[in-house]
Amino acid sequence: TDRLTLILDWFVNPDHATLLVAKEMGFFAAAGLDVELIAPADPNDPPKLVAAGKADLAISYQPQLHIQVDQGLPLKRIATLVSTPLNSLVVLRDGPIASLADLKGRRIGYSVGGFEEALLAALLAKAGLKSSDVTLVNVNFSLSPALLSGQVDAVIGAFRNFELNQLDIEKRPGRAFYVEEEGVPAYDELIVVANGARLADPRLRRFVDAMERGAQYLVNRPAESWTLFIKGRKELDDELNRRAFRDTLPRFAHSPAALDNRRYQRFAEFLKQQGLIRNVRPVADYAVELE
Amino acid sequence: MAEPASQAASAPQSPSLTATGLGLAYGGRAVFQDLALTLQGGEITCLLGPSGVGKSSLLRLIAGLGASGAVGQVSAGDGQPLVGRVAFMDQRDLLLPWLNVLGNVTLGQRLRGQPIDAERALAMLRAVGLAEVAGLWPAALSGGMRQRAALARTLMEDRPFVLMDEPFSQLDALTRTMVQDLAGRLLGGRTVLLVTHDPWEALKLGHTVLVLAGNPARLGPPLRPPGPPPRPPAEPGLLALYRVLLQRLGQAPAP
Amino acid sequence: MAEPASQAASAPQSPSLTATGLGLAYGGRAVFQDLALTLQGGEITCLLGPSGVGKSSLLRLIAGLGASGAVGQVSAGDGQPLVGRVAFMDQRDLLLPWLNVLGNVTLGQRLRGQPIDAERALAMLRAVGLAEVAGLWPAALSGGMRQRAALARTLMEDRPFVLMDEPFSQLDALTRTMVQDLAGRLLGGRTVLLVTHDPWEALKLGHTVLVLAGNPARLGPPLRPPGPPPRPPAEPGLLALYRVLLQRLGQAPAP
Amino acid sequence: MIAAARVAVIAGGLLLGWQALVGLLDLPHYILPSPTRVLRAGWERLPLLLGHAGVTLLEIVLGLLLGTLLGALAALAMVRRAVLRRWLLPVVVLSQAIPVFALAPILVLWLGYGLASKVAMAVLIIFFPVTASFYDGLRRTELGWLDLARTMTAGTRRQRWAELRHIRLPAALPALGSGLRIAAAVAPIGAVVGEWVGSSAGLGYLMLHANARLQIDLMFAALLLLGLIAVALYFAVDRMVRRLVPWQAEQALP
Amino acid sequence: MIAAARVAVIAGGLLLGWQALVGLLDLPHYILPSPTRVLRAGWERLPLLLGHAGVTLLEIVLGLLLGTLLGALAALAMVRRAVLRRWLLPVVVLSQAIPVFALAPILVLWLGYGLASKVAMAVLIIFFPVTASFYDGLRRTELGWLDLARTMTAGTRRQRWAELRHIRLPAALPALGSGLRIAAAVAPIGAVVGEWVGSSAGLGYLMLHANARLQIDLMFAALLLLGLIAVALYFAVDRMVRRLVPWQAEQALP
Ligand SMILES: Nc1ncnc2c1ncn2[C@@H]1O[C@H](COP(=O)(O)OP(=O)(O)OP(=O)(O)O)[C@@H](O)[C@H]1O
Ligand SMILES: Nc1ncnc2c1ncn2[C@@H]1O[C@H](COP(=O)(O)OP(=O)(O)OP(=O)(O)O)[C@@H](O)[C@H]1O
Ligand SMILES: [Mg+2]
Ligand SMILES: [Mg+2]
Repeated sequence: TDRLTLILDWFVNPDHATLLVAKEMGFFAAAGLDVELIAPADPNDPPKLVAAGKADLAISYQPQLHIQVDQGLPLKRIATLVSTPLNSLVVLRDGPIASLADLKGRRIGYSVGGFEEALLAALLAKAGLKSSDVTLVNVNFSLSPALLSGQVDAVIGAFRNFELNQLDIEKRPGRAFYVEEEGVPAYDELIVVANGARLADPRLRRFVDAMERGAQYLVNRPAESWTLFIKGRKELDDELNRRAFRDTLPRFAHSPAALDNRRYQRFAEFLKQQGLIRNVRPVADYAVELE
Repeated sequence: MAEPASQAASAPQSPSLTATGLGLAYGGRAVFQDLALTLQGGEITCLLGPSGVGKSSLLRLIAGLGASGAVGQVSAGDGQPLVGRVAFMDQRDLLLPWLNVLGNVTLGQRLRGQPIDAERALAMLRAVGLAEVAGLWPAALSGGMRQRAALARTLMEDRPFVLMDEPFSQLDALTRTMVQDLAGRLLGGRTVLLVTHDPWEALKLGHTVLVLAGNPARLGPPLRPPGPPPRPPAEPGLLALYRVLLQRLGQAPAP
Repeated sequence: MAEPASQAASAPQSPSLTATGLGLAYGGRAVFQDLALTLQGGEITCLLGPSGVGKSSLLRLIAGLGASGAVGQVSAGDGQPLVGRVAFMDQRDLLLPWLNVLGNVTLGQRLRGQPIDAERALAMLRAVGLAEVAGLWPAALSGGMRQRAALARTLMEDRPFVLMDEPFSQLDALTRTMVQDLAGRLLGGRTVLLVTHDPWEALKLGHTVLVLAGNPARLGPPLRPPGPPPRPPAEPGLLALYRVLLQRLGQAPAP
Repeated sequence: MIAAARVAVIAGGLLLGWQALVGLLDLPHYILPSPTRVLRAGWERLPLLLGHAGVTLLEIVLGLLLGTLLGALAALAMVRRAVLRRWLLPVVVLSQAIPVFALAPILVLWLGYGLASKVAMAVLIIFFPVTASFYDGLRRTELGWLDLARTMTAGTRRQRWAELRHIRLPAALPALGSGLRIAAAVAPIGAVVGEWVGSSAGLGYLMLHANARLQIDLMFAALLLLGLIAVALYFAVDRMVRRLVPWQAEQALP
Repeated sequence: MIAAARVAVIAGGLLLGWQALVGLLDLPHYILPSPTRVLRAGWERLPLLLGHAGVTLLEIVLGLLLGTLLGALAALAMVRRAVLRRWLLPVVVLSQAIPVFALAPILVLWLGYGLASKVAMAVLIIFFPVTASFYDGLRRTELGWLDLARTMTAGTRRQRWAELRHIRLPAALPALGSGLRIAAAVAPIGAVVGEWVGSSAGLGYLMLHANARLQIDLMFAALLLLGLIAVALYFAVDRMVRRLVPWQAEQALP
């Protein structure tokens, strides 16, 4: 078997179910791969390390990929893990904000990810507001607590499968404004990136195929999948993860290798328009469908 | 040389001081045991003894600076508590490096939050020959100058009981004579215990001379040289006393 | 009392030492200027002077421990460099608190990485009366005991040139005599400069006696008491020299 | 003048070494950009950098002042009262083990997202070295001085206070100086960590941002500026500390 | 025994105060959970916590050992060589201003995701107080002792070394002790920050993780455990440090 290192975007969580199921079910092993999953503390590091040749693969975000490539990192998307946006703007349901237009003059919390301001700008534009109409506060690690304790009126960068459930569990249900419904082109939230110079590596296609088997298993057998997910990871077995797992199930890419060129092109143009990248380059430069 | 004014110059004579049951032991070895001692009121008592016999320890005990392993009672002849009426001069100069000489000499007033009598302090410094260096840090003084500064600090304290541990040991013959005379005048009427290693000094300055010797150390019977101190060294009869002192000092070899 | 073996006991007499152009100034004020000084080979030279006149500074200069503002040349009579042939005893005892007494006495060997001659060190400690406290920390010693430990450390160094700054100032009369005699014997044949504030001590121990006095300080003409040291105090003619010394000391008042 | 020249040489040397490192190890620019790249980025964004640096500098200075004050007071309190020493010290030690993300929500809840919460976080990091060093210094006073003070103040009511004020405190100033030096060196990172509590300005915020946008050269430009502030602050405090103990002879080191 | 009882009382008092704080201020449990909640969470997940604590403890111990060693060596080097003092000190000060996220990719690139990169980060945090305190101590040697050593070693080739080994070093041990105490207190946070470099085990990892998933009670349980380790470590080092300077008289504090 061949070793393969994959750096996750964050600690192991239900977003990674496809990978964990494939690992636990032995799909990777069947493909002759011994996949090592590593959790970083900073989601910005994994793509850098793949680009530097320190790891084979990394989980990243599509918006980040555009920015990374624009900054000269030799990265290429080879698979999709979660094929819808997860990012959303979340407010408390019993709070003062019923529509995006109510954000005027409000404080909005975010955790620095790199493109939250762009998303927000698009959202605000849809509601006829400008960026200067709101105050942005970096609340770093604590989106939900900041919202719950009234320190901010809304948070951007909240994941709909997580923060909404968190708020629910705390009996202060929230409301999400889904970015793709509010003027932001749809995109793949989580993708797998590889070093562009190493695409010929035969392990990669085997990896993506095993991922696909994991995805299929996941939709077919959600209950068994949950058991596999928490196997040996007891700290993950709680109410929040159970709910998040359920809510993420429909969002996993069923055909991880498939690439929609137009979708990537559209999103690149959006980012260019928001000033986050300097050039819109051909999709083939940074996203491929492996042979 | 100008004489610093002593506030107690016309004060009544200080009471006597009695210490009993004084004892000190380190790790089972007794330095001294059950010593008793009386300092006559208003007089200077000189204490001699071989090096390491326990003179400094005894002085510290009387000053109320007991170590662990030290016992004893000390009381004043007037029945008042001793606390706050003792000036103590250690064998080391113990000048504070962050105060200049004048600051060190006025340390007592500083510590007690009293107004600082710089004039009297300067007069005192002048008397011990340190007027010119009043503004220097102690680190810039020679050994003997440090000792004189410590002496000035002690005399500034102006207290009825004065305990001094080898106050003139680092001074040359002339400076010593000058400073001895000064101390003799300023200490007049006070109850003083002065440790010295120089028998002639003891015979010159002391109303009474005591010798601490032996192991454990014992006090010999008090010697009272004739006439009032300060006595000129040529005084007849002193040589005989000097021989007695030497003989008593030699009773036990230094440890 | 057992005599510690001196490796140089039968060594040839040490060469003389000549210092010229010695000068020292602090902040514009000269302590001394352009002093010249010769120590006769194999002899003990005693240096007297009022407190603060610059004796210690002079000693440090000769020992090669110049301060900023110090100038001068020092050379040995045999033309060899002086470096590494001088033992120096400071006015303070400078015992290291983290070594016990024995450790302090063998400090030189420790520093030079030589094998430690504990036997000789113990003999030396016995000679100065500290055998019993060889294992104690310096903090547990009395002032005089510390000084004797420092003396033992200096004598352990066994060097042709020895510079000592008031080595006996904290000792009682008897211990002092004992230690003086010891030093006199162990220093025989070496070139020694000994600072003291006791004219009698100088007259007892010194082949030559020098007086440093004045402002800036000058050295008086060398005085050579009759006969070889150590001299008994009753030696005729010494009293006259004592008077001369006192008179020279008094040439300038202490600053 | 010589000091300034030396600093310039050091800076030049470091930059050269950095360039060599990048060149020799062939480090990609998104891991460690070359100094030329960083300097160019810094120069282009100078107004932005200086704006954020101003915010951080304010936090550093406030944190250092408050941290020193609190640290010195805690040390004095521990020396004066046995009860405080026994109960406060473990709590103080404990406080050093709390990571920023555990404290951040509480700080923000009480102090908001403004300057206060950042300064509080910085103070938490800065005060400890001051407390620990100063306390050690206060404990290690020469016993002879204390005895002397005791005989001089015996019978008065100000005994303890006088001892502390006139003996222990000045004797502990060199130790306080050591603590202040450490505090000065960690103050910049204290302020940066404070900015993680939640912020919208400051070099730490800028670095987080640049890092997320893969503008690694901008991040290192900010880091460079922070480093400059750190070194300048350290040597300023060092100089001040030397003034604090003017009686202490400077040693001629080889 | 008395010490153990005291620690128990302190712990109880802190927990009570914490409970009171939560109750009085009506703090929501996702900001500061009540101690009962935390203790329950801790008890339920004890094996998990202990497993992660083991990892962190290893990092702490390694970080402390290496940090102390490096710090002491840096201080010694700076005292021995003027050139090092001039050039190393600013670099050392600079190193304290680098936030973990700037360094993490470089560390991972060189040292991988294993123990090494975490320990390296912890060492970076731990070594500075040791260097600074020890260096200060080494500089402040009593000049008389140095003069004495100079006359004793003049003409030999080991002069500098002997002075350092036999005079400066032992004289600086109390200062080194101060530095070690600070190092011990910051070692736990050093290890936690080290775990931010990227890890899949350790209390820092667990805390970040629990925090991100709003398992605040688990996070505080881990924090409590970390605090226990910190306090135990501090007092162990404190005791060791006292042994380091047996000649120093213990002062009777009020
Ligand atoms: N740093 C300094 N600044 C100013 N004056 C200084 C400094 N250091 C020493 N002195 C002066 O130098 C003079 C000589 O001092 P030194 O220690 O040599 O005297 P000494 O003759 O040994 O006196 P003693 O017998 O009291 O030991 C003193 O007057 C002293 O005040
Ligand atoms: N901590 C200690 N442990 C053991 N012995 C000690 C300790 N402290 C003091 N001693 C002993 O107590 C004795 C008395 O010391 P003290 O200082 O009183 O002597 P002294 O008569 O003043 O001598 P000197 O004339 O040399 O100053 C000494 O023999 C000393 O060794
Ligand atoms: Mg004594
Ligand atoms: Mg002198």
